[in-house]
Amino acid sequence: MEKHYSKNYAREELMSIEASRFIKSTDTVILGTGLPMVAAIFAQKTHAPGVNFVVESGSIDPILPFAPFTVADPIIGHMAVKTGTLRDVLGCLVQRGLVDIGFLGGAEIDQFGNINSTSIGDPRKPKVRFPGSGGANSIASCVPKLLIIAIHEKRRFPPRVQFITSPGYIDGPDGRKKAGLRMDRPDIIVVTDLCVMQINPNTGRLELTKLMPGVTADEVYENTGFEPKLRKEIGEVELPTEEELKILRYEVDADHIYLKEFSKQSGA
Amino acid sequence: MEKHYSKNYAREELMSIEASRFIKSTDTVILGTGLPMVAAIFAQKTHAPGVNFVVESGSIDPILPFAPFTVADPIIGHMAVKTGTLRDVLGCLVQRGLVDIGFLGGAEIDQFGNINSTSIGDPRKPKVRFPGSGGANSIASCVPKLLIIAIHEKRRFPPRVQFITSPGYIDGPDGRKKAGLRMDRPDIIVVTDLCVMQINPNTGRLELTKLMPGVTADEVYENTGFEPKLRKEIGEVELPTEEELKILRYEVDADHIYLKEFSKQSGA
Amino acid sequence: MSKVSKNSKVMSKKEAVETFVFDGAIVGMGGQNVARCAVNLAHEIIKQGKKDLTLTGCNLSIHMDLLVGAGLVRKCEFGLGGMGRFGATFQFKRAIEEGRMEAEDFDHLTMVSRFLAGEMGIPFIPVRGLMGSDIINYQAASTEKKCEIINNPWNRGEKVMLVPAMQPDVTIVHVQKADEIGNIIIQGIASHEPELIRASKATIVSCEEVVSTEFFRRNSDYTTVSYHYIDAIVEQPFGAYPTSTYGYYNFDADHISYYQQCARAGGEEYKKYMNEYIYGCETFDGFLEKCGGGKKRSQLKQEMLRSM
Amino acid sequence: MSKVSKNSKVMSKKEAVETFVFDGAIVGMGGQNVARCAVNLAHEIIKQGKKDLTLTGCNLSIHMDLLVGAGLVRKCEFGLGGMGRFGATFQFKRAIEEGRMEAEDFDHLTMVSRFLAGEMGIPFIPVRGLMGSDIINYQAASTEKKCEIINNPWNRGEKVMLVPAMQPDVTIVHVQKADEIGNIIIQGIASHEPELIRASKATIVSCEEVVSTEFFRRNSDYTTVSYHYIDAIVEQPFGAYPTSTYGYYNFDADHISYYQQCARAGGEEYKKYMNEYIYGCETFDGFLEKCGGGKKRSQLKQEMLRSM
Repeated sequence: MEKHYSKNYAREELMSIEASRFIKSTDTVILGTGLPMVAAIFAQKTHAPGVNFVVESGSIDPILPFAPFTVADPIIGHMAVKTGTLRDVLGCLVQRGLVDIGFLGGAEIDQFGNINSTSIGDPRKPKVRFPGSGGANSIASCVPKLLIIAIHEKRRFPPRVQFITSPGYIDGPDGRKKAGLRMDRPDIIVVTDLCVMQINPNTGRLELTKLMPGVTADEVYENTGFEPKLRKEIGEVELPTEEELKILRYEVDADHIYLKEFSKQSGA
Repeated sequence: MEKHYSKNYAREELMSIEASRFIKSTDTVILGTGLPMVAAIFAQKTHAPGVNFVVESGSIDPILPFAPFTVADPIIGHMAVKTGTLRDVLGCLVQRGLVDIGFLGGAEIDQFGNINSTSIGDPRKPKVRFPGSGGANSIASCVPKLLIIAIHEKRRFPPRVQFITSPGYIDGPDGRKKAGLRMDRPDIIVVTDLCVMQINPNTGRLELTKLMPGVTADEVYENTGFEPKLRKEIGEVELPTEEELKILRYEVDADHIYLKEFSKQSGA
Repeated sequence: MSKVSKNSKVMSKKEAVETFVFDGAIVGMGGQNVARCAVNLAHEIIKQGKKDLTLTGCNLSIHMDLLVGAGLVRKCEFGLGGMGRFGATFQFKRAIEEGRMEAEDFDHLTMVSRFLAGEMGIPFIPVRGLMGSDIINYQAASTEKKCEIINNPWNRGEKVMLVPAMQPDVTIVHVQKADEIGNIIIQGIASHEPELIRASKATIVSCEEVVSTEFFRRNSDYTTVSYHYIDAIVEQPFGAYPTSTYGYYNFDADHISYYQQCARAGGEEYKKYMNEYIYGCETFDGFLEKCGGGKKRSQLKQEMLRSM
Repeated sequence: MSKVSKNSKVMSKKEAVETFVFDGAIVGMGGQNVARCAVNLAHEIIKQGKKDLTLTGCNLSIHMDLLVGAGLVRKCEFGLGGMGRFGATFQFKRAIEEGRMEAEDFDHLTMVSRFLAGEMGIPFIPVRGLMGSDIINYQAASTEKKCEIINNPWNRGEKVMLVPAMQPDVTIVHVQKADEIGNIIIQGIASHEPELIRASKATIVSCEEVVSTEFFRRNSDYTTVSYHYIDAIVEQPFGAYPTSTYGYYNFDADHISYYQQCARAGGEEYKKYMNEYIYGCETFDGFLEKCGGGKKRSQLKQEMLRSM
C-alpha cells in the first residue's frame, strides 16, 4: 500500500507517532498517564495490533478505544483480560521481569537518562514539588527498555536532574550495576518534539539519533542543557501519513485532551 | 434447661466433645483435618454458634453441615464468606495474628507440647515417614492458643519427640523466646481419650488438669512416656448429654468417618 | 480477647471516625486519583478535626489534599500525590514547599510491598527498585529508618533492598458492596487496597450499598476482603464523589476542576470552598445536593454506564 | 524477545509435556489432597519418562505419588505429602524411608511465601514460622541453603527467618476454565496456585473447558491468572480424576482407595496398577473409560452438585 505522507502536522503529534514506532506487536508495555497512553494506543490501532498494555492501577491488557483521562479513569479496565491490583501489575509483571517496555514522561530528564518527577531544590523544602514517583521508579529499575516522551525544553533537559526519581544510567555506564540494579544495561529511548535520543550503554549517555523533519542538531543543542553526542548514522524521523494523523486526531485523542487541535494550534 | 447426661458414650466421642468446650463463640479457629474438624463443627452446632473457622486450603468461615473428608473436600468451601487461597488463611490470618485458636492432631506429642508429624528415626532416612508439617508449623508458631487432640498411647506421648515439626515450648519456659518466636508463651491444651493436659508457661511443661470419667491418674501415667505434673485443682471431664451425643453421632460425623459407630464399638 | 468480630459493624460516619481515627494516627488511604477515594470519610475526619495525621497510600489524591488543606496532616508516606490531568494536589504541593508537612517519598510498588508485608505479619520485604535513586538518599526527619540494603544470603555480593512493613492504625476506603459484618467486594481495578486493608489495625469502609451476608456466602469466589479486617461499615451512596466508583458513577470533572481552582489559589478562595462544601454541609448527602443533586448524579451514572 | 505471548497455546498433552518438561526440571504441582490434582498431566509425564524431577508444592498428593512410583523423582520440596483420610502417599513414604528420594520439608505457609517471592521477582522473604523446629535443622544433601536467620534491621535483637524464592521450571495445574491464549479461572478454593503459577518459568494448564477470550474480557474481575504466565492449554474434561474439580465432579473414593491399596502393597501390585491404568491406556479418556466410564462420571457429577 502506498503511503500518503502529510506535512500538516504539529511536532507534538509526530512525537507521539514516532514514540509509538518503538513498540512492537509482541510487546508487553506498562503505560504511564498522559502522552505515553496516546502513543501506545496509537501503536495498537496501527502497526502493533497485538501489543498488550498493563496499567499500574491493576488493568491488564485492556482494549482502550481512546486515551483515558488518568490511570484510574473508569475506561482503564475496558475489556481487560483481568482487572486486578497494583501488586499484580507492578509486582508480578514489572518486578517479575515480564514487561518489555516501560513508557514514561518526566519533569526533568538528564544526559544519563535519569528522570526527576519529585522536586526542584532541597527535597525536604523544595522550590517546586512534583507529584513523585508513582510506579516510575520500579518501572525504570526493572524493564529492559524504557521509552520516555517529553516536550523539548532546556530546563527539562539539564546535565544532571536535581533528584533521581527513576534511575537511568545514574552517572555512567556502570552506574546501575554499582547501585545494585539487576537490570544493569537497559535500552533507553527519549522521544521529544525535536528529536530522538538513545542511550549508549558503553558511555551511559544519551546520544542524538534522529531529528524531526526540519529540525537541526544545533536547534536541539540550543534547547538542551547537555550536549548529546551525535550518532554517526543520524536519521530523520519519518513523516506521518494522512491515515496516521486521522487515527491520532479522531480516534486516539478525539477530545484533544492531550494534543491541542492541530488546526487551532497552527492557526490554519 | 435440665441436662440429661449420658454414660453411653465412647471415650473418643467424649474426647471430641471435651475439646470442643475450649472453643468460644467469638473465636476464630484454624482447623486441621480429622478430629479437629469433628470437634470444631460440634462446637459450632452446640455452644459456640458464632465461632468462625478458617481452613488452610483457602476456605474462610464456611458453614460445614458435617465433618469433611479432608481439608480439600468439595464441601470445605460450603457457604464460606470467601473462598480464597492458602496465603489468605495461613499468611493474612494466622501469621498476621488474627486467629485465636489453632486446632491440630499429631503423631507424637511431648511434655513440652512439641508435635512431630514428620518422621521417626534419622529424618534423612527415617524408620517411619509421616506426611510432614502441612500448615501445622506456622499455626503452632503464631497462634496464642493451641488445641491438640490425640488418642492416648504411650508411644504417642514420648518425653521428647523425635522431630519437632510444630514447636510447643521446645525445651522449657523460654524455649520459644530463645528460638526467636514472637508468640513466646502460647496456651497449649492437649485433649485425649484419657485426660486433658495443659501447658504451664512457667515450666514449659504439660500438666494433668482433668481426667476422663472413670480414668485414674495412674492409668494416664501408664500410658504416657513422661510424667505430667498433677494440677492441684484437677477435675473430671464433664459427661456428655444425650443431646450432645445425638448431634455428634447423627449430624457431625453421620457417616462415621472419624468416630466408629458407638454401638458397634461397644458391642452393644 | 478475639481480634475478629462477626457482629454488625454498620454505623454512622460520625461514630466510625470518632471510634477509630485518633489524633496522631497513621491513616491508610484507599482509592487513587479520580477513582473511589473515600471523600465522605475525609469530610467527616475534617469535621471532627482529627489532627497530626500521617497519611499513607499509593496515589494520594483529593481526599488527601482536603485533609492537608484542613491543616490536619503532619506527614505523607506515599507513592505519588496528584490528580493526573487535573494537575497537582495543590494543598499538598504547597504544604511541602513551605515546609509545613513532611513528605516521605516511596514508589507505588514499594508502598504496596510494605502493605503486603503488613498483611502477612512479616517485618520487612525486599523490593527490586529504589536502588540508585535519590528516594533512598532523603528521608523525613520523623522517619527512623526508611530502608536497608543487605547482602543476599543466597547470592553473596548481590545487594538487596529491604523496606519495612506498614500497618496503618486505621484505613479509610470506599467500595461498591459490603455486608453488615464487613465482607466487601471491590469491582474493577483494586489498586493497593486488598493489601492496605488487611495490613491495617482497623478499617472503616464506606460503600455504595449494604447487601446481605447471604450474598457473599453465595458468591464466595468474588469476595475481595473478608470481615476479619473490617471495623466499621458506613452506607453512603456516591460516597466517593467527586471521584468515581466503577459500575456506579463517573468522576465529576466540573467539581474536581472547581476544587483544583480553589486549592491552587489557596487562601480565602480555599477557605470559601471548605466552608461552603464541608463545614457548611451538615451531611454528605447535603454536600451532594449542593453539587448538582439528582440531576448531576444521574448524569454521572449515565457516563459510567457508557464507559463499561 | 518478549517473554509473553498472546498466541493460541492450545496443544495436546503430549506436545505440552515434550516442550516444557525436561529431565532434571523443578516441577510445580497444583492441586492438593483430593482436589484438582493435574493427574492427566502426571500420566503424560510418566508416559514420556521425564526423569530426575524435583517436585514442589504444598500438599503433594496422588499426582506426586504416581511420579514417585514411576521412579522419576529425585527430590520433593513441599509442605506435606499425603492424602488425608485416604492415608499416606505410600510410594513417597517408602521412597523416603528407603533413602531413594530426598525430602526437603518446609511448611505450607513457607512454601507459599517462597512462591510469593518468586512471583514478585524478589530473592527471599521473611516468615514467622520454622524457628525452634527441626525443619531448619535438617536439609537435603542437594540443597545449598534452606533458610537464613538475620537480625531485623528495624528492631535489632529480633531474629527474622528468611526463606529463598522458588521459581519452578514448569508447573502443572488443572483448572475449571481457560481460554486459548491462557487466561484461567479457578473456582472455589485456590490453595497455593495463584502464587505458584505466576512464580513458574513455564506453566501447563489442563482444564475442564476452553472458553472464549471474550468471556474473560467480559468478566475481568473473575480472572484468576492472566495469560502472561501460561505456556500450554490442554483441554481435558475430568482431567483431575480420581481427584475432584469444584463445580464439576467429586473425587472418586473407590478408585483412590484402590490406588492406595496398590501403592501401599508396592511391588507387583503397584506395577500392575501402573501397567493397567497408565501405560495400558493410550489416552486419558481411555483411562477414564476403564475407571467406570460415563456411569461413574455422572455419579461424580451428581455428588458434586449435592455438595455445592
